[in-house]
Amino acid sequence: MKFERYGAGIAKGMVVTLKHLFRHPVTTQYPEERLTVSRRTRGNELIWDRERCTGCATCAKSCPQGAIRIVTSRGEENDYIVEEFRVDSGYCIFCGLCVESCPYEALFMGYGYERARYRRRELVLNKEELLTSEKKQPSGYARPKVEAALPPQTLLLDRDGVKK
Amino acid sequence: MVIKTEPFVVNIGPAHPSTHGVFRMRATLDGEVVLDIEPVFGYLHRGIEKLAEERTYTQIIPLTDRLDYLASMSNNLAYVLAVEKLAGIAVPERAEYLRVIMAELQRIASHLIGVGAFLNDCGAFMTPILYMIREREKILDLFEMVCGQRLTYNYMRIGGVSHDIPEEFLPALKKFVDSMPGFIDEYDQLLKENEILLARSKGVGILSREQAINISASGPVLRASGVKWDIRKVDPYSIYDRFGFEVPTGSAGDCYDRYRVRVEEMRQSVRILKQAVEKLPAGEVRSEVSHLVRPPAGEAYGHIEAPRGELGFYLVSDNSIAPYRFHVRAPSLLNLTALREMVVGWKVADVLAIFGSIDICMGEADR
Amino acid sequence: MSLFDPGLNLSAYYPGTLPPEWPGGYWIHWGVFVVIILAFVLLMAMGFIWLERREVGRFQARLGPNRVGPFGVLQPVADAIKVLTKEDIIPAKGDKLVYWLAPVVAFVPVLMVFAVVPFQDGALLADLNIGILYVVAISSVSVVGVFMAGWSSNNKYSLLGAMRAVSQLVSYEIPLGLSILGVVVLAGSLSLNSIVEAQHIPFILLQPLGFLIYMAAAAAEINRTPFDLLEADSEIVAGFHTEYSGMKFALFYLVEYCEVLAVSVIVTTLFLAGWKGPLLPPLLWFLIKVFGVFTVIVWVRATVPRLRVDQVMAFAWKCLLPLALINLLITGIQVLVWPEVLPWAVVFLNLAIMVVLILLWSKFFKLGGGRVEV
Amino acid sequence: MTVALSGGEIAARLEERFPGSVVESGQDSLLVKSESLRAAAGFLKTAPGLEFDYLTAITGVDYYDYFEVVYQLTSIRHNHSLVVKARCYGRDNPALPSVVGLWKGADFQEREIYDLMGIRFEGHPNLKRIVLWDGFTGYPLRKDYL
Amino acid sequence: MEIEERAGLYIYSDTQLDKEEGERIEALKASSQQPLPDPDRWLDEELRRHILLTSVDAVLNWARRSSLWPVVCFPACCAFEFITTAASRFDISRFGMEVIRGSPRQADLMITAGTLTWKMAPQVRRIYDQMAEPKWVIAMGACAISGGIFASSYSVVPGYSRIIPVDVYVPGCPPRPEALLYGIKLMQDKIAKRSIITEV
Repeated sequence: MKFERYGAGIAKGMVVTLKHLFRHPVTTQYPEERLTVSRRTRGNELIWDRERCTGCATCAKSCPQGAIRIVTSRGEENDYIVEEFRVDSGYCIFCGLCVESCPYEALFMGYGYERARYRRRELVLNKEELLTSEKKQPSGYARPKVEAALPPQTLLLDRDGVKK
Repeated sequence: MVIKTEPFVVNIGPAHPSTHGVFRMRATLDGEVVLDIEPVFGYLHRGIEKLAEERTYTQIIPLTDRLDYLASMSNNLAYVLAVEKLAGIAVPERAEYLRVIMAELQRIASHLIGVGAFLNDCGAFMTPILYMIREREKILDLFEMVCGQRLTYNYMRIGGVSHDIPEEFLPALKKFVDSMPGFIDEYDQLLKENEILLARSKGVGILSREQAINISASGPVLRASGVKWDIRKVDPYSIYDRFGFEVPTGSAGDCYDRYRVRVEEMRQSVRILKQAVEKLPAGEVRSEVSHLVRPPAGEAYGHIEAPRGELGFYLVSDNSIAPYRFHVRAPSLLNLTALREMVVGWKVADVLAIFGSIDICMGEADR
Repeated sequence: MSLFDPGLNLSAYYPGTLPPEWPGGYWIHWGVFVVIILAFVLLMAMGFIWLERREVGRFQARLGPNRVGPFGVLQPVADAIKVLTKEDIIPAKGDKLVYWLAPVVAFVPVLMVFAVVPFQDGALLADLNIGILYVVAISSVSVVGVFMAGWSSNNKYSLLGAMRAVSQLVSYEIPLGLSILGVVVLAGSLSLNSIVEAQHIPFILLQPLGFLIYMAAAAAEINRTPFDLLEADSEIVAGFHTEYSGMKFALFYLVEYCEVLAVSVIVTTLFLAGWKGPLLPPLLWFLIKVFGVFTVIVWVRATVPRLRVDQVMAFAWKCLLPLALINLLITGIQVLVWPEVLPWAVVFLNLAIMVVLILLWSKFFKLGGGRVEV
Repeated sequence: MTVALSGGEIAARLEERFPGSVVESGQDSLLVKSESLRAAAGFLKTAPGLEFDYLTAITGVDYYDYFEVVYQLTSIRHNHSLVVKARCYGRDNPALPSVVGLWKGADFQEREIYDLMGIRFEGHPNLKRIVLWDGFTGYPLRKDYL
Repeated sequence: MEIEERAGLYIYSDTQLDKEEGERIEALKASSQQPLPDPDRWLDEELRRHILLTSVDAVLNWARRSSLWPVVCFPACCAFEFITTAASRFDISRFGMEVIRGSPRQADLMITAGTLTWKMAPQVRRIYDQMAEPKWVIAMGACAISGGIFASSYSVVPGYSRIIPVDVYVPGCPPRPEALLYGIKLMQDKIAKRSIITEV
């Protein structure tokens, strides 16, 4: 070490940290304060529309890892009846390719992310668990109509000028 | 007087606070001095090259996300460029601009982590990396806005990008581009002239120009050694020939130069972003390409300047829906080739500083 | 007559040790102050842990612990209970006796330092007339504990940390002691209480260079950045206490903060006029100054990177030691030549000398090359 | 723009220097006989006008009948590139000469190909497994590995 | 000071070390073909626990859940989401968790952030074994739960539950910081229901 700058470099750095002491912290206190996630967020679940699904299994084909299991049987009007539709959310990587490829807009990415569980088997979502409910809302990923109805995302950029 | 000393072997890694993942070095030490070092890879070898051979071209995009997980957008871009080269697919103008915007944002995000982690390895108590992660968060916000994920984007598609940007994206991006140079100045003020950092990094871990070329180093590591070699300039891909930017180079090839080159590259990326925002045309973002691309039989090597260096994808097609061979030219792996020459004779603390200054990502090195 | 004769009225021998109105004899005084010191040290160490985590949080644009208790003040308590009830692991191939003794050997000397610290005028356990010598002597014993820990753990990282500890702490003892000597020369006494009383203006003004040297050397003694090589977590994981868990680790953790407390207290006493101050009660002044010094230490920690081991040693021997010697020389000359000169003139003179010396040393001082040919 | 040199022209120069070294040459690539790979690589690295000082990547491809190893060469001085290929036959013990002596960057890549595809590189100073562990059976990147 | 000849010193040969490592990996691979059961006994017995919960438990559990120190075990992508969680914007130091220990001896919680390969598995197992009781594991992300997109690979362990018992599963690839914080909250709830009487 040569004190080429006589310690001025260290002093400059100390000023920067001191400035931060008087700036507003950027922390979001999660359980109380929540960030609004992106309108296109790919939450940690899939949402399935029972009415729209025709059982064509395009989603299962487009999945890079085969995380969607779909079993159908022939119905009366020569259509498919979906008997089993299962997604293992502990295996799915939420890449969204299935949602993009669904020709009938019957599959959505979920909007929620608080899906931690104590047991491995609880992560496997069956037909009933994939439907929308109060806690499960679809996100606007690849679904512009849903996207338009969702609130805008909170950005850290907007907190830049905020003083303490 | 001759004191009998014995060297001893220390395993640094694979679970060590500053080996950036699961890299392992088997270091032979004489007290604090490093006598020999043997890098051990493979703790994150997930067989991506094999997995890709059984997936369709579109399904591989999520796999490329997880190669260099600090620069998923760059990986996506390199891969789709290679496939487009192989299949001869044209990309709409707007998509090209969006790709450049995403790649440059990703470069800033990745360098923020790279520089921050290097400063952390030099012993700064988390402060620089936390400041830098704060700015990285802003970039991740933008990515999340576009594609809904924060780390593994799966955004680029063969023949364009998956979605157009939402309307609030451009104002936010402009705001980011305007404020970012100020933050980069702040990082410089924090540690650029810090005597301790200078003592720790100047002249440490020198990689000479000849050595750097000989070991196939690329990216900031190559440029810090004084080689003006940036794929964006020497072999412009996408639409990089339309933007004006400088290629920062170092002179000594030491840790400090590598750190400075990264910081300067961030500034240049901001410059590219400014131009791209201004010129962004309207129009389609994705050309009509089937989900099941079947490129003609043949082979192609597509490469880009990723944040860590030249990222290349070598694809061999047999006219089926999945590649016959999928090879990644991983800059992280090749940049590590010179690690042994760079660290021998230095102290244990320098090993980690030098290693940090190479800025690798194990997901890419091991694949 | 022995020093520890219970019937002895100590105040007769050591005037100023006990306040005159103090009722009881030696043992009551002893017992009360032991309790006070234990409570003070433990409470302050916990307070420091909390304060450091909060302050570092704010320096890094975040909040820091705020969930347990108001503003998270109970965080150290929770940590303590948790750590104390954790499983205690002794490495199978370690030296069990030494491993077990090490935290105690490291902890006791730090606690003993506080015996001579005046919390306010005369309020101290023992006003040794060699007080500061005792502090310097006793505080360097804890390095033995550190080395015992590193050696007995049978872990290479621990051993590296212990090696660094010994070399670093032994080197920095010298500039540390020399920088204190300047103060002693000015005060004309080794007793901490008398040193405080001698400070009509704080000695930091008369001894700016000595203060800087002391802060640097003390930072190295207590393993604070930029000299925190012992437990450099980005290099040698957790240093000498890598293998420690449970209660023993808690002791080491406590030692770390007690040492910081000790240094803050000594800096306050030697350079910042201890308990002296206008308006507020002396004890409060003392605490305010101690916390102020600690905040500066945290501030430095939040900013600067870490030096390398050879640079740390070179800094001690090539920079701090000569500067400390010159400082001592100049102080001695000043005391000899102008014993009665106006203090303010000396303040500015010493500031000027400090600047000139640092500028000069910046020209001469060079660290050796880092690389060794192997 | 990096110029991709035509394989034919280089092949002619190589043939002139080392007769019989080139098996075939295409528009963008050049297939070298495995025995003369090292000599040809040395020539490409030093020949004036070529000076391929930068080895971008090495890839192994399994074509069932033979293994093809692809060398992507670049010259930083002249900013041009070339693809050189070499083949080795036999699935039990395929081998090629190593180019580590010329380009140190080949070190890890050759080890990787050795590890995952089972091609030995003769003359490599430290040819051992790099990403998989000792005791792993099979070569995962071969087409017959399941 | 001179360095003596290297021969005959206590340095193991690299080949020997590699061989032993390979043997350890194969042994672990052979012994962990089935996932370990989730430690969820307490969930079913929740009612009984509530009666047995003493005030000692309450204090202990309060301390343990308010200072969960994570250990460094960050193999891959999720590590950066964990680091982001620890960084300024989400700041796990609010829960007293910013003390990320490099030494497993002093840590309570393992957040398994990333893909686990068989080559890494013995090391992770070792880190887990070195942690002092009581200790917990959060499996973060798809790779940690089931191997995720790499589950079918030849070198990837399909889920950490093959080698260590996992307390909380956080899905996502990678989970958002908030999702991880939610998982940590579940972990704290679980700790709050421990009882020293029945736990032994």
